[in-house]
Amino acid sequence: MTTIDMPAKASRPAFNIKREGERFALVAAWLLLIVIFGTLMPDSFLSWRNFSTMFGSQAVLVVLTLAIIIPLTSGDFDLSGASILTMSSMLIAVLNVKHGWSIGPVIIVALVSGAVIGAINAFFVLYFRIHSLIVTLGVGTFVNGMILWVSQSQTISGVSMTLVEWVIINRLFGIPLAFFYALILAAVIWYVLEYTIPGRKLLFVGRGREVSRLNGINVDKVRAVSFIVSGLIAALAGVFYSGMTGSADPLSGLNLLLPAFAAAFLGATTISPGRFNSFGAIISVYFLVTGITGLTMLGAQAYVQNLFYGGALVIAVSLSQLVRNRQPQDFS
Amino acid sequence: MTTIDMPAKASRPAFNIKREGERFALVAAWLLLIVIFGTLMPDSFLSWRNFSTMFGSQAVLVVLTLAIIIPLTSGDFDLSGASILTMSSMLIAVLNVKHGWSIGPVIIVALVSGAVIGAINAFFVLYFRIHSLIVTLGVGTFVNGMILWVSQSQTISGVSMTLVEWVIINRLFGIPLAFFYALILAAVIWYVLEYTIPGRKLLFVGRGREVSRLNGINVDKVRAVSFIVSGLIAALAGVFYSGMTGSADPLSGLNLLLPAFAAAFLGATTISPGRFNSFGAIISVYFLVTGITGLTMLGAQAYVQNLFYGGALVIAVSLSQLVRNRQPQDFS
Amino acid sequence: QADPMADANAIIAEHEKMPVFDPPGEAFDAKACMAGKKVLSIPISMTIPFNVELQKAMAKAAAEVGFTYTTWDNQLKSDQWIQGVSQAISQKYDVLDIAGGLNPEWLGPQLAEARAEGLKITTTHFYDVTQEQHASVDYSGAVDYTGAGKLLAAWAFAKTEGKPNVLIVGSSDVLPSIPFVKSIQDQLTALCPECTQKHLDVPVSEWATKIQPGVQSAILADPGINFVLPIYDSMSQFVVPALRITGAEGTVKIASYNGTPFVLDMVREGQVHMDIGESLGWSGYAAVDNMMRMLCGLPSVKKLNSPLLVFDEKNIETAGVPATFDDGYGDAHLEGFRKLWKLQ
Amino acid sequence: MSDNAVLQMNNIRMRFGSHYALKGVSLSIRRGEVFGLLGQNGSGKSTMIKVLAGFHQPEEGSEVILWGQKMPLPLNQMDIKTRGVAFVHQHLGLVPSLTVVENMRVTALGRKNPWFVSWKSEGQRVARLFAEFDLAIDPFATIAELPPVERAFVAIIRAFEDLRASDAGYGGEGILVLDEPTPFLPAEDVKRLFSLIRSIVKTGASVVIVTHDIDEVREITDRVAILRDGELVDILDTKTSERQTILDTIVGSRIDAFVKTRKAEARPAAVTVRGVTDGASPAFDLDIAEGETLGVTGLIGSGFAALPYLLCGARKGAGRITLSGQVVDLAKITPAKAQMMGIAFLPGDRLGAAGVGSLSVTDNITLPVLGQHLKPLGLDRGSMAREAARLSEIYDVRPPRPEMMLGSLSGGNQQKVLLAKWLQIKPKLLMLDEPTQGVDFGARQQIFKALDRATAQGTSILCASTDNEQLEQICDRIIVFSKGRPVMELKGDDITRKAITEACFYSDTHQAEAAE
Ligand SMILES: Nc1ncnc2c1ncn2[C@@H]1O[C@H](COP(=O)(O)OP(=O)(O)OP(=O)(O)O)[C@@H](O)[C@H]1O
Ligand SMILES: Nc1ncnc2c1ncn2[C@@H]1O[C@H](COP(=O)(O)OP(=O)(O)OP(=O)(O)O)[C@@H](O)[C@H]1O
Ligand SMILES: [Mg+2]
Ligand SMILES: [Mg+2]
Repeated sequence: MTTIDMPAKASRPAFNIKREGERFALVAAWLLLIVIFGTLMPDSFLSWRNFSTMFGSQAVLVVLTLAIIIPLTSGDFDLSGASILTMSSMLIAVLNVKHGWSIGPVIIVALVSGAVIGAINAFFVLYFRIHSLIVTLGVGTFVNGMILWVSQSQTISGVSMTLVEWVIINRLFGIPLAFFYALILAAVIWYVLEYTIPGRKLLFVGRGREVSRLNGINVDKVRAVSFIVSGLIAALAGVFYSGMTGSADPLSGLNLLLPAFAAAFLGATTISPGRFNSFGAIISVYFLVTGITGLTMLGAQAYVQNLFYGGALVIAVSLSQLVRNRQPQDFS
Repeated sequence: MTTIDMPAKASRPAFNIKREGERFALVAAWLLLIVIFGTLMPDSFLSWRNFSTMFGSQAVLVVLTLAIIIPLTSGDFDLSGASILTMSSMLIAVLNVKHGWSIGPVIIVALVSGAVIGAINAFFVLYFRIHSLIVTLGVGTFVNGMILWVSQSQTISGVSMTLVEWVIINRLFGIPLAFFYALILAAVIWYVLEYTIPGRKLLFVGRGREVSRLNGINVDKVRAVSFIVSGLIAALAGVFYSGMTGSADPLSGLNLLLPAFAAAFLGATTISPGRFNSFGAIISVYFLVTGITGLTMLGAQAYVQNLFYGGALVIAVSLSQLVRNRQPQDFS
Repeated sequence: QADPMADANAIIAEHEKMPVFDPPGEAFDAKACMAGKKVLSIPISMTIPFNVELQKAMAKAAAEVGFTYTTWDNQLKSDQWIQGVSQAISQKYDVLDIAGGLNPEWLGPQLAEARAEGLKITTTHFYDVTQEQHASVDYSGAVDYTGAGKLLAAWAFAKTEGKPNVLIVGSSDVLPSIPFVKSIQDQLTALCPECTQKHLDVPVSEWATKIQPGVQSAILADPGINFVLPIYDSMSQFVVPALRITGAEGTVKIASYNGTPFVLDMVREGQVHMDIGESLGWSGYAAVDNMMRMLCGLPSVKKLNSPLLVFDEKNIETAGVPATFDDGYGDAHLEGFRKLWKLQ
Repeated sequence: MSDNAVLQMNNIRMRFGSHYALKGVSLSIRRGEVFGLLGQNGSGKSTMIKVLAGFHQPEEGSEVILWGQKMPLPLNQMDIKTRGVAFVHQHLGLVPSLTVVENMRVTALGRKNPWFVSWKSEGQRVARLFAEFDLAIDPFATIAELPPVERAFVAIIRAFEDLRASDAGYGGEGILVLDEPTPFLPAEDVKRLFSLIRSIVKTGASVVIVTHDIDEVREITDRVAILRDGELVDILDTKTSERQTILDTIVGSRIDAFVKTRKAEARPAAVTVRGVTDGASPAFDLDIAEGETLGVTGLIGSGFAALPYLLCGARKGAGRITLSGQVVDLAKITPAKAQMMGIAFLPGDRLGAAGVGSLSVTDNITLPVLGQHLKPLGLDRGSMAREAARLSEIYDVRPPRPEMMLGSLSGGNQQKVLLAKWLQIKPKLLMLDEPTQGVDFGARQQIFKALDRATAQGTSILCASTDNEQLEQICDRIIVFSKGRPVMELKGDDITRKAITEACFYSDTHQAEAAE
């Protein structure tokens, strides 16, 4: 056994067609959808306005998906994300509209509320050692009750135009700023998960709690931080939500829960297959919404949207599994 | 190597106060709730009519929870259960009311539809090796689309009174028959999981896929059967649903998804702690509904129900964790 | 003090006769001023039968007049609504209609943008006649929920020989529910100040899980309840099982509003005592009428011209077997609107 | 092919992806023999066994002939089992969170009615079965509660019972296949296992056994087949073959056993441990010198195995540890704190506690040194990959492709990776728990050399093991435990395999006498 010089083959094979195929299958499917709808409706579908609206209006879902990716990476489910989003947007509306607070402090309160709910999740999961699924389901339901109470079940409109402007009215290349915020956040999360030590620790904790503990990672701290950050980002999604609509209602945000999970899991089949990853999540969101938008523009009935959504989800994942020879997906 | 007498420790200590405490903590919490509300409202709450109403009206949720317990035991999530339920009740309404089929064949068609959807879940999960969460989410959404299409987005009323009678009008001890069906089903599932080899194989597969395969268990078959049986039971829940309401609408059954998961996980802390179990699920459902009913009778507003539901869920599990010294819950 | 029973019966009688067409304003040449115009309507969700039928009627009316009418199919998702507004702007529509329960406040910034691009905004079948429309809206086809509320209260009073004990099932997250419930409450109080009434408030998304247990609990807590008034009749499918399971079916009656076909079927089968119908065919025409008035420079109508009609065991067969959204009201409106729009 | 072959496997070809794990291997097992299957890590032994078990489906053209009858492909797992082939797989194949009786019964043969099981009477039956083998394992204990030896016994007895319940079992025949059953077992249990095997063979059954322990091979087997890179190299008659011949055939070239030059001179203690206890057994003290390799051993259950876990805070305990002047309370120490002090610990459970199987070798190996790869712009993935490749090369990880998942390496190579992970940080104290369990002869020597180089650079090593050969090869000093505390110390030339074995037993009986 001698120390020898670096062998050339130690660095990755430069290009692996199969692996790249796996990574970009969903992107290809997305482009295909665009081509199809573009051919059918060259004027309306291919307009920049259509794309910019699509990009802008999905920013909320993207951010929520990013929020749940973090605990998913560290091995926990967070079903309270949509409730936190709604709570945050409702707090903004109530404090800003009803109590006349200025928007800056209101946003801070909203973000803090998200972090606090995340901390509550973390407390129950970690102190009592309860499965995250049941804790976040319970806490989420509790938060839903709080929202109804805070809002008296009412929609509150008239949220500060400053917020609205900075979220959806001001644009870059015609796309509302919200999209770029989501993009920046995705890049930050990507960077943190891939290129920082805390990000690596998160991944290790998700893949092996006991291994991580024995390797000197403070597992409870990592999981707690991941819940809190997830709450914070979900609350940020709520800020965008109220900026997007200029209002808050106690319920519609809750519908984003399942789409966010769908996007997170679909996203884990692309870009960095086998890992929950932020750009994969973005692509999943836009892949699905492109299909829905195209169908709506074609005048398809509501049920066709469900058929597409469910069908596309399953088929997209199936195809990506075919590309990787149907190796089981392993997120743990 | 000599044959010696049976060692004394081979049979477990007959009675272990801690273990029994753990097993019956939730039952105690339930009784406590009854005592509290009974003291506050001795006449209305403690009436047999109130209890028979509670027992009868939650039978659908109980059956749906039993449906998802089966794949949970074998290590899979089934998010399509509520969609199957809705599909089944819609098929009953459409075929019975619109097409005038008699109720017997209609029920069979509904049950078959559930089994078929379960088989589709199984196909994608097992053939393509996709995570069950994403498959059942996708298939569930697809089925929702099918429901909208079949029903033309309409609520259909006027389902055969024979069904309604056998579900909710005919009674035993004043309790609608639906409750007893659910009870019988729970007993059957309990028996199969606890006292038969196929049941134990299910558990084995849930706890260790590779190990089960090494031991000669046909893991794919077991998982496929568990999806199909789950679909079948969810469809049965749909039969009860249309018997309960005498009608079917394309959306409202879907709201039962999260409550069913909550009950399944809460139920896994009681009776047979650490394992998803049918009587635990029943007790969870009735524990939660007792609280809600009591609060509603006291005149609490709608949001209080959410607060109770979420809070009780988390606190009940926390208490049961305290009893067992906060050992982590391990469902795998 | 007048006789409350007479008052109640008067209110009921007024809505039991076959509706007649009552022109909502002056006649105008719709074809002329609508030529080349485009209307896009965003309903709250096309998974709600009510919206599906309303949209059908509006599309039919538009086809008669001959202008472009598009429905933005969606499923209760805010991003889809936003996309719809964007579509209206980019495809140069003239009118953006927010229909069937969608609250314009949920689309504040988007509607502002649409307006800035020159679109006119209308709401259809959303506000109650007593409510102010939101600043972002030009014309509203307001609905007489208050009138329906009075009618429900009168019905409960009259059919219990003046001793109503009422459970109102409301849903205050839907904006017009608030004046609707209030008008029931006020009318009941006016008719019978000492009578008991209770309000069960259930948000729309929780109807399926909360109405049935809520009604059950209320009935068990107060066995004297003799009328349940779900303000939207789709709630009935959860009220009926609650009555059945508590053994109150028959003694506790249901009266409601909307004229949804499956509930009319339930009236025919005796499960629901009365349903206030509102012809969606009629409403659709009335909504289009109001929209065209806006484009033709005429003043808005105060109240959507779509009469309320009582359906009970006496006249339920006229609604069709199985019932439809449109039968039983006669077709005075078709004739009437065609004349009004100078189509014939 | 011999005519009294009970099992023939002809031209077995098995492919994973593009890689052939078995390239046409043919074997035949005779009636009543003990047949050894040898080879380096990853040579295809387990794959061969899993093909026989019907777990892996071999390629067309492969043939399995059992009792003279050709088995149709794909092989049916239950079919193989009912015909009297019973398996103890490499990692035992038990579900840790379920009870012994559940593990014993779920797939067992010979049950009359699968639709009713009385767990109580099954438990009694299982207890009686254990009693037959002189074991007192609670049938209702979960597997996770059992020590590794008892787990191994559960798996072995389960296979044994399968054999008895199978069709072949009536005639007293059958084939028992054991894939590395011994690494969990201390010497005296290996003896018991072997006497069990001999008694099975006497009834006419055959046994196939995989092991890396050459002495075990020589003791128990009649013939051995040697695999290398998925090919059959040779079949040797054990009685007539030299120990070294077998070893050399396995490796393919001559490999000498690593011989340590023991450091006998007294050196100052680098690590002092005072009053360490797990709370149940009496407290004791311990010193390790700089560069010293201290072995701790004893019978299973004697408490030596817990020591490394206590010292790094992986398990709750009490006491004090002093390391380069720093004194730390063992009640408060955590793995993170221990690591900061320069203590590294490599647990025995490779994929459950030491490394993450679903992450790459690079990710695993760089975990403790991420700080070194932190550039202003974040982690330098390139340098991480290069470093991992460098370490793979140094520690001879095969294949040297650090982008592979750790879990897809063979056990021995996983161990090399995990050892490299800790050795690169040059810990002051390296603690090992069964460091070469299931590792082949050649790889063991490589690991030993790597450990020796570390001690030369000043690392102290604490090695907990029941593998006497390993202890003899690497330790400067050995402490033998009994009943939770150290009872004997072996040093210098006293350290021999025999002496260690004797010490384990002697100290146990001696203590028992003293207690009386
Ligand atoms: N599930 C699998 N997928 C892909 N390759 C595999 C798989 N199992 C085994 N292999 C490959 O098959 C080859 C032989 O592995 P096998 O497990 O048979 O080795 P072994 O001889 O049992 O080694 P050891 O002595 O370490 O137990 C290895 O090189 C490995 O790469
Ligand atoms: N899932 C897998 N994917 C790819 N290769 C694998 C996989 N599993 C095993 N291998 C390959 O199979 C070979 C043998 O693996 P295995 O674990 O069977 O070795 P082993 O002989 O049991 O080794 P050890 O004695 O060290 O435990 C390794 O070289 C490894 O690369
Ligand atoms: Mg092996
Ligand atoms: Mg191995």
